[in-house]
Amino acid sequence: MTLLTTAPADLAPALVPPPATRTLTLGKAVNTALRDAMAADPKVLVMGEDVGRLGGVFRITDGLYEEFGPERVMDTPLAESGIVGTAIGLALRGYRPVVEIQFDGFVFPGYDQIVTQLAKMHARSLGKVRVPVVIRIPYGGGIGAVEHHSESPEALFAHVAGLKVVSPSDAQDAYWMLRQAIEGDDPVIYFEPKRRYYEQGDLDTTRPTRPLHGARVLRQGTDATLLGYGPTVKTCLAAARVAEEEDGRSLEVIDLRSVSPLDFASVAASVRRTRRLVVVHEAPVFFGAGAEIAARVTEHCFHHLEAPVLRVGGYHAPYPPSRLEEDYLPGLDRVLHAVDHVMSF
Amino acid sequence: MTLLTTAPADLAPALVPPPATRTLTLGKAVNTALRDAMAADPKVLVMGEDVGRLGGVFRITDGLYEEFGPERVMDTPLAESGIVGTAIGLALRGYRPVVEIQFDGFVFPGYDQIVTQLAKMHARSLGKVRVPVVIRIPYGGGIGAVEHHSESPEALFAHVAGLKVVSPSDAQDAYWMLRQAIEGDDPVIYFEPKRRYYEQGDLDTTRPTRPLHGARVLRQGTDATLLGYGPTVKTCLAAARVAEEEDGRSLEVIDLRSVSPLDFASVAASVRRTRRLVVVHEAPVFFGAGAEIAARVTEHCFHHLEAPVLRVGGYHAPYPPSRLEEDYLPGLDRVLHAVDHVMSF
Amino acid sequence: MESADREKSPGSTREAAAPVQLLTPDGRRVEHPEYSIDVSPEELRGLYRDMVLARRVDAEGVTLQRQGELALWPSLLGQEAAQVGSARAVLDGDHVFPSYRDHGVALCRGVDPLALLAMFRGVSNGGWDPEDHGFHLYTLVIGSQTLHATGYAMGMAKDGAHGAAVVYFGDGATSQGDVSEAFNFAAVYDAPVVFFCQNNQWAISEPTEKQSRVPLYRRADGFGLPGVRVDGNDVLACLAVTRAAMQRARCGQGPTLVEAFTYRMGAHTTSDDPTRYRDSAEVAHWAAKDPIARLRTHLLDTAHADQAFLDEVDHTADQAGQRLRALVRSMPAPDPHAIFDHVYADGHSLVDEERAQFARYEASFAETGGN
Amino acid sequence: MESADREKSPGSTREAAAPVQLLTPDGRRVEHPEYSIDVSPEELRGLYRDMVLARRVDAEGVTLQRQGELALWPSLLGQEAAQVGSARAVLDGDHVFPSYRDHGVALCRGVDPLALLAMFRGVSNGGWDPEDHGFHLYTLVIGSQTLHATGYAMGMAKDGAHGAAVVYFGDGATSQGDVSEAFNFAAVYDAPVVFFCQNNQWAISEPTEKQSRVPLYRRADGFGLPGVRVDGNDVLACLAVTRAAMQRARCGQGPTLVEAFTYRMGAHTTSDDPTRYRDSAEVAHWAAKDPIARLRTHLLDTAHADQAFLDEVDHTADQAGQRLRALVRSMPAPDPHAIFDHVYADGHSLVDEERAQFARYEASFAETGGN
Ligand SMILES: Cc1ncc(C[n+]2csc(CCOP(=O)(O)OP(=O)(O)O)c2C)c(N)n1
Ligand SMILES: Cc1ncc(C[n+]2csc(CCOP(=O)(O)OP(=O)(O)O)c2C)c(N)n1
Ligand SMILES: [Mg+2]
Ligand SMILES: [Mg+2]
Repeated sequence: MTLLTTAPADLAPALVPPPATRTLTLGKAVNTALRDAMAADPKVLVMGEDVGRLGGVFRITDGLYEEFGPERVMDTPLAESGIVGTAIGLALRGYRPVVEIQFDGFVFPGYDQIVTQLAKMHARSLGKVRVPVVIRIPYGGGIGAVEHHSESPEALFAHVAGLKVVSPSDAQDAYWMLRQAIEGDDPVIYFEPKRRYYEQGDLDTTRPTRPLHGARVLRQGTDATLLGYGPTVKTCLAAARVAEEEDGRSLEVIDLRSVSPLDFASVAASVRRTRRLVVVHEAPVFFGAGAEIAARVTEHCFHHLEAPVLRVGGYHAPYPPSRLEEDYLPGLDRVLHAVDHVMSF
Repeated sequence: MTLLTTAPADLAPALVPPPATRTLTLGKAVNTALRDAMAADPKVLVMGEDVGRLGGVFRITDGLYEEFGPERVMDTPLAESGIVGTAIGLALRGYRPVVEIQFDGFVFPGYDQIVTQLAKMHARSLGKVRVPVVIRIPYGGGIGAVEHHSESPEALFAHVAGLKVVSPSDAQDAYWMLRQAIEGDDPVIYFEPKRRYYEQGDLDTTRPTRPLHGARVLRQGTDATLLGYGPTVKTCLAAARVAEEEDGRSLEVIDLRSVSPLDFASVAASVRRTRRLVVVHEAPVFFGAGAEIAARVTEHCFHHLEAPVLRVGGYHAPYPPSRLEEDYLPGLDRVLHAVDHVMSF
Repeated sequence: MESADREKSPGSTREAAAPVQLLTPDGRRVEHPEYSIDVSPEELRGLYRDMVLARRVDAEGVTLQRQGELALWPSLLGQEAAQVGSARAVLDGDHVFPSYRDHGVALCRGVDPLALLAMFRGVSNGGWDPEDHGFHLYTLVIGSQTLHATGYAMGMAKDGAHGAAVVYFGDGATSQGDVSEAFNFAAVYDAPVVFFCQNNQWAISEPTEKQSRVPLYRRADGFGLPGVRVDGNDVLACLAVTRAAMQRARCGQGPTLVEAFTYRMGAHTTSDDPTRYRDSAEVAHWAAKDPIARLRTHLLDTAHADQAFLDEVDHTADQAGQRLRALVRSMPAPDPHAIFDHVYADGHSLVDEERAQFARYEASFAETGGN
Repeated sequence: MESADREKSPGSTREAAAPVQLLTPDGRRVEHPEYSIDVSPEELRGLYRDMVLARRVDAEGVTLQRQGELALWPSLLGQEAAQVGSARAVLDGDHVFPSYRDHGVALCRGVDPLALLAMFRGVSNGGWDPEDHGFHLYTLVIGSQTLHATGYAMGMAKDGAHGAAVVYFGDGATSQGDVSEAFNFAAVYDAPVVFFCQNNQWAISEPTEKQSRVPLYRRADGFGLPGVRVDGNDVLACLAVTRAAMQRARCGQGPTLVEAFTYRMGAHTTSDDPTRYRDSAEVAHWAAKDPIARLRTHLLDTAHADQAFLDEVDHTADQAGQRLRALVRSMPAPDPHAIFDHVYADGHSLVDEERAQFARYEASFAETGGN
């Protein structure tokens, strides 16, 4: 965790693109991060259902089996508890397993191993044992999928001490955040915004851009702050553009990047400037990340706030059949609606 | 769901004790509710580990095996997923299983069945199927137990649509809330404050006191509201007394009773009067119920609040070994400290 | 690499028994010492009709997906005999717990195929009433329905009902802890449940030997229930073996694991590309064991059916397929407010609140004409 | 009801094989066709010493709990042979994954018993370094350690190490999905792991027949690994069978399930009251099979040890017990700030913040003198 996580502090959007960049999709950036991590450290393993010859149902592990062989790219039996539990054992033996959960809704058979074992083993051993397991979960909706394939369960992990929870929103972060997660010694739940897998972005693999757990101001503004992570960052940026064009509003946009820990200092600094905050995530609002952010921001910025922190997210209902998902997901209009509301206070 | 849940609206603390009351412990009230529910409806089953001859490790099912026999009081194999999964099947067949999870920390092997099956089956069937399973979980700390025996995972259930989450704080509620949960047609996670099992209280079994999901004002006050549920209600009441005696403060105390749904109207009404709120629960504060309550109260009572909603609860750390639990738990002093803080705004 | 051979690979500690077979791949009727069956020509024709219809409806699913009418379709191609044979052993009073590929079972139970197509169109997550046809909702979380079936069967026994539950799952599913727990609960409580495992050789891209070191029907040994392997492409054998197992269950003789040894002829789903992980030779090998062709040959050889019958069956199936296609295409989009329906049976104040919010939000667009 | 008889109850579909035995309950040495063992008198005396020490330390745990010094103690009474016999088959380079009752194994591995007592005192949740003694932390969530052991063993194989993992769990644990998944992963990957199940007949109040319809060693059949039942009160048989299984694993011959058929002589833990659910006759029956008495008789009968030796062992164990008692009583309370230690290896800003808050909060009392 030395080299990668001691990266320079948040640089805000780089003005000049760094030299050795290439353009690729977010999914390909994850793939590249896995390949580079495996090449850099022979202890890094990839395991999960269909990650071998198939390259995973999203092809995120494409080519790794051919390059590193079945000892390092392991097609496992269809059993998430078994996958996470054996990954823990492998980590105890000095490996760095990167587990792929096929879809968000299928992590739950492995939840017990994650929550009672993976999260607590370091503390249980008073620091003697390290369990550097990374669990990659393609998450979120918007791809027209069937039940259990579109969920956003990040709050169910963030509440659990011992886990770190992150989600990248573009190719550069997808690459570096995964590299940093793998290099770190803590268990990390790495949520991949599956509907952004095909978004193109620039990647500079020469050095990490920012620390794994720092938020990132993507756009500066003065009227209100929009905060998203993973798939909703793009929505927030779009909303900020529309709000500027149509209503002349100046919205700041933050990509939270890390749900646990929260880079609360950055969020609070922004809110102290803009005095208004709207949090946008796909997960249900009730007991979601927005609740924690709202409570914390209000506690620490009480006298700076002109309006309550508003939350835009999923409803308290099972993720609906896909023909209804556009109505369920926090899209552009719902975000703009919340902006109107937050400005009306 | 007819008789019991259409109980009169919240009555606030009854001034005269009702006629047919008896005094018993909270644990015994749960036991009595189970017995009465089983006697009233032959479809009610009790299942779990050691619930038979032993009567459960807390003796909550004491005597039921002798009275109703092994067909209705089922010692199951040691497998929480199996217990919940077969309970779902039994419910589909028309039974009303009441599942006992031995301790809070052991619900996780059954989490997948609860979250992906139990919670969603009614919606998945467009209302054709009902799955009236009640899952009883003795929860919380303060009993000097070993690891996994003192946790408060309610937020991990409240975030999930399709589940209801409740927790009684005294014998009367312990009895009636369980009866109502069993009579209702939705899955209910019924959290029993295990360190309050031995608290005495009055029970009137003639009729339910209030609806299952209504909060209850236990003490009226004007300076601030203290909100707890389950084991922290007693702490809140004690704090209110001390604050009155020592600092002349008038604190309102609310027993939330239901975590999902939240009786938000009652909470908001109180906060609009007192203009200050402190939420107290044993679960870790980060992503806990306090976050949701704070976010929601702030959104809806923004201009009424003199101070941010403050939260007192567990730290973002695994529940500590028991010799440290008094430092971890939100005790009287920490609540009073938060009251001082909320009054200082 | 041939699948039958894989079962004898060094990784397997034990040989698999020959699967129960009553109809050879070339359509000859053979006897089995333990499983005899008496089927009338009419029943045989019925089984044939079921299989053809299943295949036709399934093909419609694939086509509709290709045309963008469905989000996804998991094809049963190749598994018609396993599904129809077992489903025809189910009686009124029994209860079926399917997985997500069991369209043939659904059809035999009388479930409207439109409901299945609606599900994969993204219009509902199920929505039929399991009690109408003794056919539970599809379950997508692998293996979890095995416990529901076991619990349901425990309930049947408590009721004193003379019925049994049967649960469908795949070879991959056997690795899930839930499935082992279901075997164990069923054994311990002697529940009237039949575990019907369609071993179609693949769990997406993973062949069976990545799931298990032993032939799957042997899994039962470890839990104390009988396990039997049946030729899953032989509709008669599937019927006979499932019928015997269901009868055992109904008579209080407890659970059975049936492994139907079959083959997934198509992709895992329409999203899958099997050329990435399996040989066309393997597919060709199994094509020669086609379950429908086998029964067709038998029907013709024994003169239990003639070409006219076959043509009529094809025609009927085709009409059903075309009718479905039209219905799917004209299926109305669901009402957005349905998001809030049926989240709870007895209601939930937050759902009510969000439903009202949503309605107001929708109405605001109607007013302003915006979107 | 006698436990051995229970295995032949109508609920069991199959008879259990006679457990491997090398030392009869009356201390006679017998041979077994598959498991022979050559133990020197010195080794025998060592095994005796280990068992006596384990029992003494265990008794200390019970006593200290009664005196309020510990929150809880799960007694191993009756399981000394199973634990010591198997533990003495573990070599350097092997790795043990215990459950929560395996104090005898811990002692054999050289773990300081004070660490165990600290855990049940509520001072830590473990805290020893598993690498020091090849002995992982105790695991309380039933069965989950079987997967850790399997993964660890998979890692050993990847390393090309000549070692094996051995994991301890109870009869009740076999019902957990995790344990089945572990059997399956171990079989599929041919992992060098030994599953050592101490069937002490009870999972708290539930007898084994509530967990399984078949003798537990038969569970292995369903997953394709060898399963063997050993007399768990016979330290030599436990040693021989575990040694053979570990050796198989180390040599790349894969996993084994060993079921040590033994008995929990005491309560489940000090919180339990077994009179509510089991007969004293059953306990008396098993007392006659006491593992320590058996080896003592053998040592005396063969003159491999004399009374002076026995006395010295008792004395040494007693001293160790008394030393422990004193150490436990004087064990300092943990520092409250330890709540925030080791939550993460690389730190977490919220933990830092809460630690600082906590320190300020604590300091506020120091200032005001309040509490
Ligand atoms: C718990 C869970 N994990 C992963 C998946 C993703 N998934 C869907 S189908 C499938 C393979 C299932 O294989 P098998 O059980 O053999 O059934 P088949 O598809 O061959 O009918 C997987 C891994 C899932 N649905 N549920
Ligand atoms: C997942 C889980 N569920 C329940 C428990 C509570 N519990 C502790 S010990 C025990 C019985 C274990 O029996 P067995 O596996 O036979 O081990 P033994 O105690 O007899 O050594 C139970 C149910 C637990 N620790 N973990
Ligand atoms: Mg398959
Ligand atoms: Mg036991």
